[in-house]
Amino acid sequence: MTTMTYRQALHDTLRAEMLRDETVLLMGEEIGVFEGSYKITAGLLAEFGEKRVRDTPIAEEGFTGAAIGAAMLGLRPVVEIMTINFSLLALDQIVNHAAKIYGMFGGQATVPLVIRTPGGGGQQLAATHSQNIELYYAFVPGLKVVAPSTPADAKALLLAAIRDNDPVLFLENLALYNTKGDVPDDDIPAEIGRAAVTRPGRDLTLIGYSRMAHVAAQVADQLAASEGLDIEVVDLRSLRPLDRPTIVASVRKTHAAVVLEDDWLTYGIGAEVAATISDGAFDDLDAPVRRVAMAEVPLPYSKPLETAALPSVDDVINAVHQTLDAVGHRRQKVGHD
Amino acid sequence: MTTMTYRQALHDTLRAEMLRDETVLLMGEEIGVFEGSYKITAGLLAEFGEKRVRDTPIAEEGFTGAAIGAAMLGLRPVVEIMTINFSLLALDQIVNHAAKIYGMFGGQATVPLVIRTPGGGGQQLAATHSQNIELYYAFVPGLKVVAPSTPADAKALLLAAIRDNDPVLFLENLALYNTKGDVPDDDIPAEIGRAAVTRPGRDLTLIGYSRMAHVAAQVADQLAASEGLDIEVVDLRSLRPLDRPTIVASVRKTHAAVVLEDDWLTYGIGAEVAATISDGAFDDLDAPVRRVAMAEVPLPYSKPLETAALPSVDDVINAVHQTLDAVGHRRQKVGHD
Amino acid sequence: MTNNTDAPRKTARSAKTRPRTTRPRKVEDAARLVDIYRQMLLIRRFEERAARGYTQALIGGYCHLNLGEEAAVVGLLSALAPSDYLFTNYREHGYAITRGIDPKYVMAELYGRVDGVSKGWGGSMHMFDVTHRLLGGYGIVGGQIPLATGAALALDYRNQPDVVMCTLGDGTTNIGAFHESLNIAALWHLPIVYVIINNQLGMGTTVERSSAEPELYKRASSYRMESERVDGLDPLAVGEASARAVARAREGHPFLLEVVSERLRGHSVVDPAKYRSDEEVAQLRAHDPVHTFAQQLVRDGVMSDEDLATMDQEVTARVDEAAAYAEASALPDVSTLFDYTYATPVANDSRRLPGQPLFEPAPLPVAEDDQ
Amino acid sequence: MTNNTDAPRKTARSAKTRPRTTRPRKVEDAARLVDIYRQMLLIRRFEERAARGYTQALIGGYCHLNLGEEAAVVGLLSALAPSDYLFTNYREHGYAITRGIDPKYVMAELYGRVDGVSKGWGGSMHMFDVTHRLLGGYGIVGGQIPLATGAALALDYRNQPDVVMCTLGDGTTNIGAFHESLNIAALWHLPIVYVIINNQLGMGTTVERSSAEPELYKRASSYRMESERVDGLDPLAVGEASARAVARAREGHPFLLEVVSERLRGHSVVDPAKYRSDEEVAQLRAHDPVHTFAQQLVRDGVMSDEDLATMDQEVTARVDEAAAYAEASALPDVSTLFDYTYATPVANDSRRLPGQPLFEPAPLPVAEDDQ
Ligand SMILES: Cc1ncc(C[n+]2csc(CCOP(=O)(O)OP(=O)(O)O)c2C)c(N)n1
Ligand SMILES: Cc1ncc(C[n+]2csc(CCOP(=O)(O)OP(=O)(O)O)c2C)c(N)n1
Ligand SMILES: [Mg+2]
Ligand SMILES: [Mg+2]
Repeated sequence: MTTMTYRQALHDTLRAEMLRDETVLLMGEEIGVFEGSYKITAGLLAEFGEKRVRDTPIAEEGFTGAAIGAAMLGLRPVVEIMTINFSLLALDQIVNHAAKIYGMFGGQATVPLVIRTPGGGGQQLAATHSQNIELYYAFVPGLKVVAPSTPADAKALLLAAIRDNDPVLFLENLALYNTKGDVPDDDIPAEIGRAAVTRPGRDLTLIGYSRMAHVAAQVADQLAASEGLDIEVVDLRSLRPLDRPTIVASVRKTHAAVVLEDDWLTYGIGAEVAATISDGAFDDLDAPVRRVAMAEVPLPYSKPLETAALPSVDDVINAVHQTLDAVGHRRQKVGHD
Repeated sequence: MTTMTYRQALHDTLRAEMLRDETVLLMGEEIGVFEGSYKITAGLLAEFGEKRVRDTPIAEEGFTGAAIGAAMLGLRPVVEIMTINFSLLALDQIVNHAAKIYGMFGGQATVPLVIRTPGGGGQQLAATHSQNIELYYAFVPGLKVVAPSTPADAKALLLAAIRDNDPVLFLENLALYNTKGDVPDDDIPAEIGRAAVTRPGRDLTLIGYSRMAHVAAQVADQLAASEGLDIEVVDLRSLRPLDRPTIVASVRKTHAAVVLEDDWLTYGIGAEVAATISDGAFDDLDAPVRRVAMAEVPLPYSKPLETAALPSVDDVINAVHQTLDAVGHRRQKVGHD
Repeated sequence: MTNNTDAPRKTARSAKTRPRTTRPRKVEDAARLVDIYRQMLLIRRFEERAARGYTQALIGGYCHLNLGEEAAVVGLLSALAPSDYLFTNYREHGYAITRGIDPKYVMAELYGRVDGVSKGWGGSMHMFDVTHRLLGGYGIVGGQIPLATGAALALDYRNQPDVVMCTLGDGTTNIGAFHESLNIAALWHLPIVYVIINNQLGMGTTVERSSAEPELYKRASSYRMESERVDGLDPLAVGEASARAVARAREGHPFLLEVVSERLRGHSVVDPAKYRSDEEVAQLRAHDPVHTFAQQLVRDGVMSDEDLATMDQEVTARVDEAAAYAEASALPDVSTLFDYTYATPVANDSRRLPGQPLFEPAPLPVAEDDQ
Repeated sequence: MTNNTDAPRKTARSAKTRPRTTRPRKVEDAARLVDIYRQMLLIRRFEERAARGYTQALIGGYCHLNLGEEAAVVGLLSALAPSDYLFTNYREHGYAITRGIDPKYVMAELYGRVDGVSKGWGGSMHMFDVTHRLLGGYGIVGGQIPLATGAALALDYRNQPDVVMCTLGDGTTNIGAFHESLNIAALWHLPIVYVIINNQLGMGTTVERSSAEPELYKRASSYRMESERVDGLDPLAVGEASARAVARAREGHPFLLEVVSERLRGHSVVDPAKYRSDEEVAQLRAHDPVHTFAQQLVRDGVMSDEDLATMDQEVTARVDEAAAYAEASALPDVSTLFDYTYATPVANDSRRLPGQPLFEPAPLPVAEDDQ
């Protein structure tokens, strides 16, 4: 076990996988000489050379597509798209090609590709550089989408993604790169498609992923300390497949849920989570599932507006309180529990 | 009132708007000499000339972006993207530019643009040509998304879209082009952001849009005739904004809902509709909201596989029955109603 | 430092500027010529049969034919070794059979049967055969170009001696992926030949109305890439140009080859091509590459009229056989619908048909009056 | 028909091939020269001040400076009429102030204040001013190119005499939107000048490592478009080239102008640019366009050292004023968050803050024991 940042965990895992398997290569803008916009690939060009660490032209569609083609011939490219916003330019290659090639040709070719890309608002990057559009990938059969929230998961899920034979969108987050945590020294990949109950509890379930799983844990700790609340936290970890059983089992136990997400509310990732709970825990749910998400605007640059538009710890605490109030009233009425 | 096809309604409305307003121009691949892949623009090049009916190179990003730029200077381009699948290539221009320009620059420029594009599976076009990805647009603040299911709505919503000062994604459907209906002879645009209760009922609410609103109406008629069921049908018509009040009011009355959609279930449009109902009609809902959607696979070419993957009338009838069963049992138990 | 192009804006229709192969040709091996003709004829008869199958509703979806491009297809593929890779687009039946895939598997794919090259999952636009190194068949215009470029990258990465050939249409040269990919290939010296099949039309849009530089091979200069234009109605000329291009690619010099060809019918089988004048259609017929090559073989004494007729019978029989095979092949079973979503099985993957509920209905609450 | 390019693969660094303006120049009006220098110096001091503001956390987000590109900016814009349109990218403070927008509004935008050109919604990357016909400021590489092309289409559609200028970086020439847009502009004869600011680097990637044809102006030939390369350190040369290009565009001939320039610092203010050698940095300093032009003015007797110092004081004061103005300007009120989602108000638009529920909590069911 070593304590390190999320960034370091990513870096070290990339390096270890490159050492382990020489079909693993890195491609992306500015990942070599510049060492990556967020320095995840620092030092790797020097260590592995231009063949395995490829600075690409600014051509998201071209180089992502090239990585898909290389994967079809058995390489295991790990592509960095500088931020998820720019991935829109490669979407045709990812959705119409990477996600389709295995099925459309009747299983004759696989695409063992990883696309690493950070989402995240809150850095005053304004409307086009602050989006959380993981939905665009999570929606697509043929893709797998993972979203680690801790350094340990960053490692374990990256190992899993690289060794998987399907295209995996690996969602990082600008706000998590400097967060720290314990990382096992082993070499054990996580299982894609599994959420984790990262904190057991009985009063209410908080569900999040990526940065918002982090916030969920923070709120749960805080409310335990300040109010003695016993909140369960579910970290989705995998957005596609979505681990419905874990989500539903938690809410069947707690009878209440608040879903946290950094994307826009309407049609966001949380919509599916809320719909899933409302369906799978229908008879156990004691209050409507509350969603805390970004305000539905093109995110402004100016700090006060940006802050107001993004979900905060206070917003989550509020939602927890209101949900518990609603639960209390309904329990009184129907004598449930 | 004139009876005509959905195709004819679109064609006639485009023509009428071009006659009314000379800032309206059409752009897209093969819309001129070839008269449109689905012949919506037949005859318009001959009538209006190359200036106003522009055959573009195969360059979805380039010509869609050019239409956005032209709109910024006050033209009202109506772009045709041959099928919604190809719109992925223009997504950066639509999501990062059209949807952002008004907000990102503090309201200084508007983008009065319409993007017409058909979705739809069921034509054996295989995995890349059969997708329903309206979600990608419905998710984005700054865009408006409408999805008419009848010739009358095709006209009224197209009038609204062309006259609106924001970018509007206008979703058509391959399977609807030849359907017929009565179309008013007037010139009255629909109101974007409003769903319609197209059939009132008390037993259950069926909710759909585009082709599936059509299917919903069909099923409601059929079950009224065969079983005397009184089903309410809500046609969403507008996916962004989503008309939550109309949806919720309906389910508060009927206490049960089935949501129909032609896209993939997980994270699809129906997820938000189901989450909305489960939240807004929490105390009135007598059974989980059932969703009928496409199987989560890259759609195969071969007919039996394709048919199995797409939602059918029988699937909907089944879901209605099962939902009513569930309602019955719960009502018996809690003595609701 | 000025790059002035005051060329007249409307250039001649490229058909008229098709490079004519006038240089004297060394005496060809007759057997080879006959074989080339056989391959061209096989495409011709196969495509005609496919068109019929479509009319009979045995084939669905979109169906784009190689009619008029037979010389281009046969010439191009003659320069590839079996270990080389081919990426192409939705207009690819001819490539599939010329690459050596038995026509019966290609026809079975059109019919959506389990014995189809893509097991019925792909259809007309998505032929794929890993043994013949035909890596698709793609329906998104330009979608194959980045993929092919990446395949070439993999070959280079592994120091394999093989090359990639990637075909695309004239209209496709205007899409971003073309630009991004050619730049990458040239930067990284990838072993790839990009081939523009210039049939002079997108769907109904001419090259001149879609490409500001209608001499498409010249676009290579944006990447310091070598390029050439060749007469696509002459299979031998195409074969030679293809061989030159492939040789350069094998040395790590990507190449852009433009093959000026014709499209004898509509864009796809359902397009009546009303936008073409009678005169244009008559001209097309006069240039028909299959007929022209047959006449040449007769003139040069390589085949007699009788030989031609015999071969036509053989080829037609082969195509009929393919159709019979396809019709006899089974349609895929619905139980296989979820077989190809993921190559690595994964927890919580959805395998639900549209009618199935997300959750098995919970044991229904026991009714109160039952208690 | 062969287009052989056996040019050596590694070309000289384009810096070394920057076209030198050696032709004799007619005597310039001294006042104009002084004015050009003032504009260049204003960019210089403004950008230095912006860098400081960033360090002081008064400015957030990404912040890209025009340091080293002053001559290019001033030269380019000198050829535009006020009624012409300008589209640019995220590296655009200099363009905004040179276009005539008061620096205080540009600084206020950087500070995220209501008096900013974009009311604080855009920040450093998204300056927009409809009166000065600066139509953004875009952060997506290449995103501005289709938009600018469409603006030119609108001008042509309405027979307006104005032109569009669209600037982009060297690295941006490799993205699909560049290719698609230039082709469309050339096909449709649109009144637009595309300007490549070739500062020889993307972020840390050189032109040679990103563009297979590093003489970027040559890419115009793919579209039969006219093009030219000019020394971007010489404001007069740039001004003349820009005037030529704008004149052609006004006649309906789109133009590609490459301006070979320098980037004095890192890609953005937070980039220490460690990938540059000391030697390279020293060379950059020696070429500094602002110093060079000042020296030239002194040498030619247009300005004295004292004049230079006075002007520097004036300009610095103006920038200080801008910063003071920005700091005094109000931050936007949270109540305005939903003001700019839609231009045409629409039913059921979401105006919910993250903490607000989707539905006002229904009147809570009355508890049973209250009944
Ligand atoms: C991205 C995209 N846009 C549009 C289409 C529709 N489409 C299919 S083929 C075609 C014309 C292609 O012309 P060309 O490249 O000349 O190839 P050809 O069909 O002539 O062989 C178009 C526009 C598509 N499949 N993909
Ligand atoms: C589509 C997209 N990809 C990547 C980026 C990140 N990015 C911002 S600026 C830049 C380099 C651009 O280089 P160049 O075009 O030479 O312009 P310069 O910054 O040198 O002015 C990159 C890669 C982006 N903003 N958009
Ligand atoms: Mg063509
Ligand atoms: Mg640059």
